[in-house]
Amino acid sequence: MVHLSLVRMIRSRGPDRYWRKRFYLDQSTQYFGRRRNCFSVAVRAVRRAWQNSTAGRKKKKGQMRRLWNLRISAAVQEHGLTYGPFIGNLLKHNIRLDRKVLSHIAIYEPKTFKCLAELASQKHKEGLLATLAKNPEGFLSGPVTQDDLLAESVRKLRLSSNPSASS
Amino acid sequence: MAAFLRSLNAFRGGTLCRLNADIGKRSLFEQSNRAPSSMNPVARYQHTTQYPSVLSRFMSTQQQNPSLPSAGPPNTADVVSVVSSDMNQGRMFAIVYVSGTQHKVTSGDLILLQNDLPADVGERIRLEKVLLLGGDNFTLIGKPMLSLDTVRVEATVIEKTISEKKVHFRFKKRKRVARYRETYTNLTVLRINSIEAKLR
Amino acid sequence: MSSRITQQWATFSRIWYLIDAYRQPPGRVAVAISKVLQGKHKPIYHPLSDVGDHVVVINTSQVAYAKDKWEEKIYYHHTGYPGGFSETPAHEFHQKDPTKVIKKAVYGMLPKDLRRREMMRRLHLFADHDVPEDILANVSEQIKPPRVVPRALTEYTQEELDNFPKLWLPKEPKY
Amino acid sequence: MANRQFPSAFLKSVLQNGVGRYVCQLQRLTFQFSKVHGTSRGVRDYIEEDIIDFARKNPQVVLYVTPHNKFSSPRIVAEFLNGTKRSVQLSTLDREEVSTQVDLLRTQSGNDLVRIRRPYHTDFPSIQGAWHPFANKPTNLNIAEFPTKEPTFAHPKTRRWDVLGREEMEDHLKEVIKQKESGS
Repeated sequence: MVHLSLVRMIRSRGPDRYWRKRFYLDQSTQYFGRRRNCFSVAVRAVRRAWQNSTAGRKKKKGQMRRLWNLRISAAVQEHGLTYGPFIGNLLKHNIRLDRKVLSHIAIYEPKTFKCLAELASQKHKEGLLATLAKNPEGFLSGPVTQDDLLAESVRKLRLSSNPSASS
Repeated sequence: MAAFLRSLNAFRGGTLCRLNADIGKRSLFEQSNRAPSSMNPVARYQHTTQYPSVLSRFMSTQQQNPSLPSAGPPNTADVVSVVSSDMNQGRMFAIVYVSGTQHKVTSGDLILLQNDLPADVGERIRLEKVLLLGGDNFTLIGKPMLSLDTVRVEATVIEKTISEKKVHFRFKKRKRVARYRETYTNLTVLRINSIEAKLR
Repeated sequence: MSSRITQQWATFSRIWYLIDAYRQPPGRVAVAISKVLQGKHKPIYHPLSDVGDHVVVINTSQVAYAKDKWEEKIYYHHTGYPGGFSETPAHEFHQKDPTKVIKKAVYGMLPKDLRRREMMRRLHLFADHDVPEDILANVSEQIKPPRVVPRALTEYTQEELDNFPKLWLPKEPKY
Repeated sequence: MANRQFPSAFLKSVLQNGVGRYVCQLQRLTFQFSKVHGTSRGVRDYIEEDIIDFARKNPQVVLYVTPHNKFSSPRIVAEFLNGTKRSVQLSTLDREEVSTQVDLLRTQSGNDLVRIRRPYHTDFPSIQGAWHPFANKPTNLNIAEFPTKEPTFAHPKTRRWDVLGREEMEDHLKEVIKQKESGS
């Protein structure tokens, strides 16, 4: 029930109660069924819509950020790096591009994005080497394979069984 | 962004993806029209070879820039001279920081800012915070910003207006709490006029 | 400027991936597959735009469950009618159809909505390594399997076994 | 609220405004007010004090001042270059509020005040060519036969010894030890 010009043009505009209801019913003109014309249902629907839109404006920011993160993660994996080191090491370079722009670059300017990924991976390696220099014992605890362990234990066995070999 | 991609998605319904979907739908053992990969090794990139402009652009990234010396790591002076000659040759883009948000712009763009800039309409302003400048073959990355001597991004304020009505509504059921407020945010539209760069 | 539409065709084109499930844990294979089917490996990903790729899985009959999962893992099904409940141990389930274990694992990892049917249609499962040529012709890259393929003792040659360094020799059984 | 009840549009400008020079989009302003009603008081004040200044500063805007007793609720009708006609109610506004309303109309372009879907518009979305699935693939895939024994598509390695490689780590450690020895 949409009131066009006639209701608006009459001299005496009717009681306040009528216009208070019209305020809500004007909002529900495109709803379905009783939500459109029946006031007691329409007012609940309209209020719920307002609440959703108020909350949605805040939610949208988080959702967009999550999408950007996912896109950056996908783009950076093509260059052999993961999301965390990429973002962290760009910051160490003092490159302050935000996630919106980074994900945009990943789609529309792939060559530039490749440069950024290379910068980050270079810094990542530097950082790893620096920690390695501080803690050289961490070297052996890392890249140990089954073959390494076997070779190590065979060497020890030989040393213990044949003391002349060590000298 | 999301809306844009969705609109892109609406476009491509008719062509390539349907072609691929049809391949999936057909009997798996049906012989395809496409040549087996052993005969033509590039056959699996068929859909890009149909559009040579797109492919050639990316082929060019694989090749070395002929003006760079090929052996050894590039010398800084050489890189600077190559980039200087590349600059102002083709179209460039810049990432500018205006009113709390970053925008990727190129000349002729419109950008919408969510606040009221102190400049009046018709004024030509310079966007001084440039985080990154890029062209087809080079990228200048600011740490965090490029110097004022290097890049000059100019824009014109073409519109200052307000947004559509936004309803802020708080409601608690059975507590007689309902707050209704209508808000409008100030908007400013900028036209990017030029992006100029010079290495010094 | 070339036409923008042709540029989109390249951007949104689907490509085909191959993965070998030989001696791979089904769950970890399914993780790798479901990401590609959803398109989460692309920077243009958006949940509403259908950007997933095709995946061809070979050797699904050779998947390897850890420990005694073939006996312990049970697939439940209910037809919806009284008495329609059925329990099938994994090994029986696998014998009925050797592609079903992977298919069900991937199905459970995809988003539970209308997109799932389209994504599952882009999953091509083969029990062994015999793949029709027209499908193989589409494949443009292979996914690295999540686990390094282990070799059984029977797969080592006698020479390799002899040269293998031994720390101790097992005693001959008395019986 | 984003649905079909509320229209939306993409960012646009009228006739490439601002590419060469800026053209004011407001063409006509009609002040409709009453000489006697109290609701028109702010408008009357504005006309007495400020309207001459406004006219001098903006010679391209045509002003009509139409007092009549039928305009018990005063308003301005603005006409823009693109043909939009927009009226703004001014009842019970004071002089400064009227001034801000007039200034807002002066800076607007006449486009509808609707939700803008993207905060930018560009004719050149990509300078380097947009990403596509083959953009960063290794080129030897062109001649690879499938199934291959060396698959290439994998989640990147994150552990230290995978990123650096054993030889690189050994070399680095040797150098560090050398530097320490020479330093001491």
